[in-house]
Amino acid sequence: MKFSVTVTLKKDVLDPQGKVVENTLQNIGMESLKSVRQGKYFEIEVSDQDPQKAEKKVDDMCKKLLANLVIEDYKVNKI
Amino acid sequence: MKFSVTVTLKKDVLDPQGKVVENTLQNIGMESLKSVRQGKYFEIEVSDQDPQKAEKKVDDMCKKLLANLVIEDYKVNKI
Amino acid sequence: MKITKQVIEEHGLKTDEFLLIQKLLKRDPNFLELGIFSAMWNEHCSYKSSRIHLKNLPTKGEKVIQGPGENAGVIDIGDDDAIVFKIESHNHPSFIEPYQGAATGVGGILRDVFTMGARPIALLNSIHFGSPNNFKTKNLLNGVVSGIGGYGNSIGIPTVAGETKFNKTYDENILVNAMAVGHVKKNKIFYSKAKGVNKSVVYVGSKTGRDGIHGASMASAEFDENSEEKKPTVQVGDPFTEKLLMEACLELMREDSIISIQDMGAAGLTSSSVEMASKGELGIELNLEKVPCREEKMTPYEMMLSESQERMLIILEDGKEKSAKKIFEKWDLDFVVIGKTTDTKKLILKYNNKIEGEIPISALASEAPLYNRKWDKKKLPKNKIEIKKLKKIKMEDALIKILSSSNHSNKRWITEQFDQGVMCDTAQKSGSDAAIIRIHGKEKAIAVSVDSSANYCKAHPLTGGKQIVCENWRNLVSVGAKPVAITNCLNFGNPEDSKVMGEFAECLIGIKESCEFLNYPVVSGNVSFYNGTNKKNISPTPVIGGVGIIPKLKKIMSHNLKKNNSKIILIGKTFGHLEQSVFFEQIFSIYEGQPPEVNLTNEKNNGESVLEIINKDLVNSVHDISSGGLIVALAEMSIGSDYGLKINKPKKLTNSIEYFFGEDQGRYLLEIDNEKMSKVENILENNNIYYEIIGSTQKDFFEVEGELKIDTKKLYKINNQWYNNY
Amino acid sequence: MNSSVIVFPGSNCDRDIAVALEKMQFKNQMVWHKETTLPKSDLIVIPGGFSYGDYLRSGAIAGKSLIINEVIKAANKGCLVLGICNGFQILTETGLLKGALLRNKNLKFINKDVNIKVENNETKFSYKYKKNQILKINIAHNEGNYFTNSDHLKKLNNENLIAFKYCDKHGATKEENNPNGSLENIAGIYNSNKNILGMMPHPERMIDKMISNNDGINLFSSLIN
Ligand SMILES: Nc1ncnc2c1ncn2[C@@H]1O[C@H](COP(=O)(O)OP(=O)(O)O)[C@@H](O)[C@H]1O
Ligand SMILES: [Mg+2]
Repeated sequence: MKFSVTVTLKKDVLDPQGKVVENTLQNIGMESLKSVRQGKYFEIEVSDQDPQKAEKKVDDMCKKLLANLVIEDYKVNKI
Repeated sequence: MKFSVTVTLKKDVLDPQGKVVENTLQNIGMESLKSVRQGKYFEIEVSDQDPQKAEKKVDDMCKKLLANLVIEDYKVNKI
Repeated sequence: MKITKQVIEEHGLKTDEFLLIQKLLKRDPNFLELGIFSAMWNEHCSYKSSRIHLKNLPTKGEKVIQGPGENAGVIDIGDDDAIVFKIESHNHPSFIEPYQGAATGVGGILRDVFTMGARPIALLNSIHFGSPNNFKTKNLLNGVVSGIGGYGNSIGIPTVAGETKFNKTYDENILVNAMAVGHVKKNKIFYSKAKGVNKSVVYVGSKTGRDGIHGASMASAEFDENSEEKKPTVQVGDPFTEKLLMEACLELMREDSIISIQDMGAAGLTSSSVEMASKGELGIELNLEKVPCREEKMTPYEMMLSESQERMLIILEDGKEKSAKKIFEKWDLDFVVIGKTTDTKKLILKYNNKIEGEIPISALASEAPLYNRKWDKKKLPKNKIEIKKLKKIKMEDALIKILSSSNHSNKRWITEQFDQGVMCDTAQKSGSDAAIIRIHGKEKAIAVSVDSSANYCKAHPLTGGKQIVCENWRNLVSVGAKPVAITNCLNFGNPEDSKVMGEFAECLIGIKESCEFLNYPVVSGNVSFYNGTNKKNISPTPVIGGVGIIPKLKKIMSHNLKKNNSKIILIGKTFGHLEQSVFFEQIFSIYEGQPPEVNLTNEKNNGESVLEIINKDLVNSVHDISSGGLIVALAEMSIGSDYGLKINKPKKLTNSIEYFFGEDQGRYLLEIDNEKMSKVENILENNNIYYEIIGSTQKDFFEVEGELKIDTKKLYKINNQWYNNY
Repeated sequence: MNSSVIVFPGSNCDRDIAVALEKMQFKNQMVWHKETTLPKSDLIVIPGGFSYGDYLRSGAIAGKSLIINEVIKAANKGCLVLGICNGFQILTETGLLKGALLRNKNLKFINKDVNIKVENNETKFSYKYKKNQILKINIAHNEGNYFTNSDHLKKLNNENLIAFKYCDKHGATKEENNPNGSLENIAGIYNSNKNILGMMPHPERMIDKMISNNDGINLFSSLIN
């Protein structure tokens, strides 16, 4: 079973990386661009059969390692 | 209009980060874990009204800046 | 898999080369064997176009422990200490993927050094980009700089020196050369020559993936329906694994387990196994199913040609497998016995006990093609260019233009992205004539520098070749080091073009002459041909990396002015040679003419006298004069310090532009305390050295009598703005 | 005084700190991350470098290692703990220090000598310095941009838990002297008990005049007594 996880900086945490990407995109002529936020993406495969259990496990991984909850939020999706 | 973009390393390209994350998760007791690949995630907002045009633009951003097609693939999704 | 003409071509082999393969094998090669030949016979591994020229270089010397032919050169620095160093190019990968290309370049050269048992203590680089106006340049610059830093910083080896240049000749082909320097105990040096039959051949490090497999194989039938996914790719560096590999290898080297060791660089498993066997005049047999693989269903062809990073091949003494394995397990690295040495003098490749390939080692090494390619001699351009407009130029404007240009701006933007201080032995960092690294726990130190002058080499390769060696020598002298030996990275265009080959041959003659005269042997190096696109070759760009010794580090010699009201001495004759100068390039966009003449006798005498003055502790600061001439060198001395200068009007030459911007060779600037002047003058007179006292230091202003007077703070600003505005 | 330096795969300032500790007469031991017990130590140092290549987030993976549990136990019992650079990042990842170290605001690795000011000289780490003394110390990091929530920031200020701040050569803590975007120019902080110090600058690089300067020495000489 495969899941995707996205980890993004919390709203009140400055995202200089996203900002730079945003500026660069505007500089190369993407005028209609309004904003960019950057984060991390994971594709995680687990061998569990039960979707609920599996998702719980991935959620656990996020809490324990993948995201630093002081500064980051995360989302898990089955794919 | 908002899009999410995920940029991941091509299948055969070494993903040292994903590997280390995978090992660590296994070490802290996530036995059913099969594999982890790590990539980048972007949330992009554009002011275009036409969804097709907007998506085309985001696709353009990926090609021009967000992904290096020599080693990376990308996916765009409307959110 | 049928070996068609197309397949042969795609492997970069010429028709007569294929005929030679058939002759050597006495049959047709199979696909795997063809791949191996193509990897071993390409320019990169075989040096087929360069070997006959390289062999003329002086490679021996009192202090040389190991010259070219090993993973890196080794020199003796006294007591039981030795220094291991080499430079290597990673030009093409860096153009395609600047971050990873540069990073893996650093990784590769580090392995060459620690393979020999040395702990790396310094990294240097020489990077050349196209014109800043080229839309690709900025991205390439960013990527390369962060790639070099990303690898070096992470592994914990200081990046202490380098050079960065912009020139439109590199618009479609940047240069990324990386140099590594290591320290080893003389009795603990490891070599790649295999010894003994039936010894275990061990694979250690990362797993093998489909990275960088010879592009030629792409269209071949082995890449079938899902070929899109199997496409070979640029290698990705993993500095973390490299750090582990380095520590594990150095740990294993403390024991007596290793017979020989070789990193897997270009052409990976193929070249490392062939090299070890060839040097030991042995055979080698590999069981490819044992190779640790990262991907599923990898073929022998892919395994043998993969250029995955962070891997090594080791031949172990009998009975040491267990203890060695334990070390690699501690560091979480693969350790697998994948074969053994044999007396067959053949490379035998088995997969699940079936022989997949069998090639005599000699066919891959000693009998590989060797070319004496046609080359054209370059004539010294004769006519001196007359510039009537010279008088109209305001010196201040010209100076400001040069100091604020991409090539002469302060490189802090770059060097601050490199960890220069880790290991706590960097006594002098980037930004000086040469970096100084103390030998850990000792009083002695080494000095290191890399240099190139593509414009000079293009104008007249022989003079250019001579000049860079001298410039490099001068840089080491300027920090008080006795130059010992060099490594070189020869970046040239297409060797099949007789003009390019001429540039190559003549640069090497120049390098050889200087090295011989200065007793400055070549102990390692690398050749990179085919730099260029669409028949447009880059300007010849040999890069010299030099190492010198400071037996006792008592005082750090730098070029920053130290005191108020001390004297400035200019050593060496000034003729005012402006052709090929930065001044002509920047102010008049003139690119013709001949480079300044190199007088080796003066070069040597001047340098040795400067060393004598430094060693007797008579001087506050020293700077050599190079591109930009006297005025730029003076400005640089002031910019890094709290002091300005007051320079007299030149006495002899009427034209001050020629005097201040000319790029005559063999010159140094010294800052001397008034009370030490007589002693210094005595030395110079005794040694028959031409010198002039040209001015003195002062507060706040950089001044040339009757020409210009600039606030030193302004000068600093001018020199520091380019990168921030780019 | 007994000190222990924890070594993770990828640590690369471990030798540097060991040299400094030994020079200052500590009896030092190196402790591999797979160990499950700590030798007797009065001071535990988590050195700089790139533990686990800084993959995922700097310090995150080292924060899950076996030995870290022992470090946490010892710290909670009052043992002195010093985290430098990557060590500081690891301490925040384990929760021993609050907050997080984000990427430098210019998104680049920064290596240079910077001025920092001793904000609190009444701790076991700093009493050999004068209050507001200005030190010149080398920084070398990618993620040194200290961030924390406003409650904790208040607490840091109220309880005098800020160890060092980036400043100019006269001690002014202006934005232009903030190399990495750190909140209030913070370069190092203590926990409430002041037995744990995390700092981005590298004092171990400043103990030898031939190489740099001596501004780091008083940190170690404070600790040795
Ligand atoms: N320009 C050169 N001058 C002197 N020696 C050279 C030069 N180029 C290559 N060599 C030597 O040839 C050998 C093979 O070089 P290379 O293929 O770059 O090594 P590696 O296999 O480690 O990548 C090395 O010992 C190197 O020092
Ligand atoms: Mg090698």
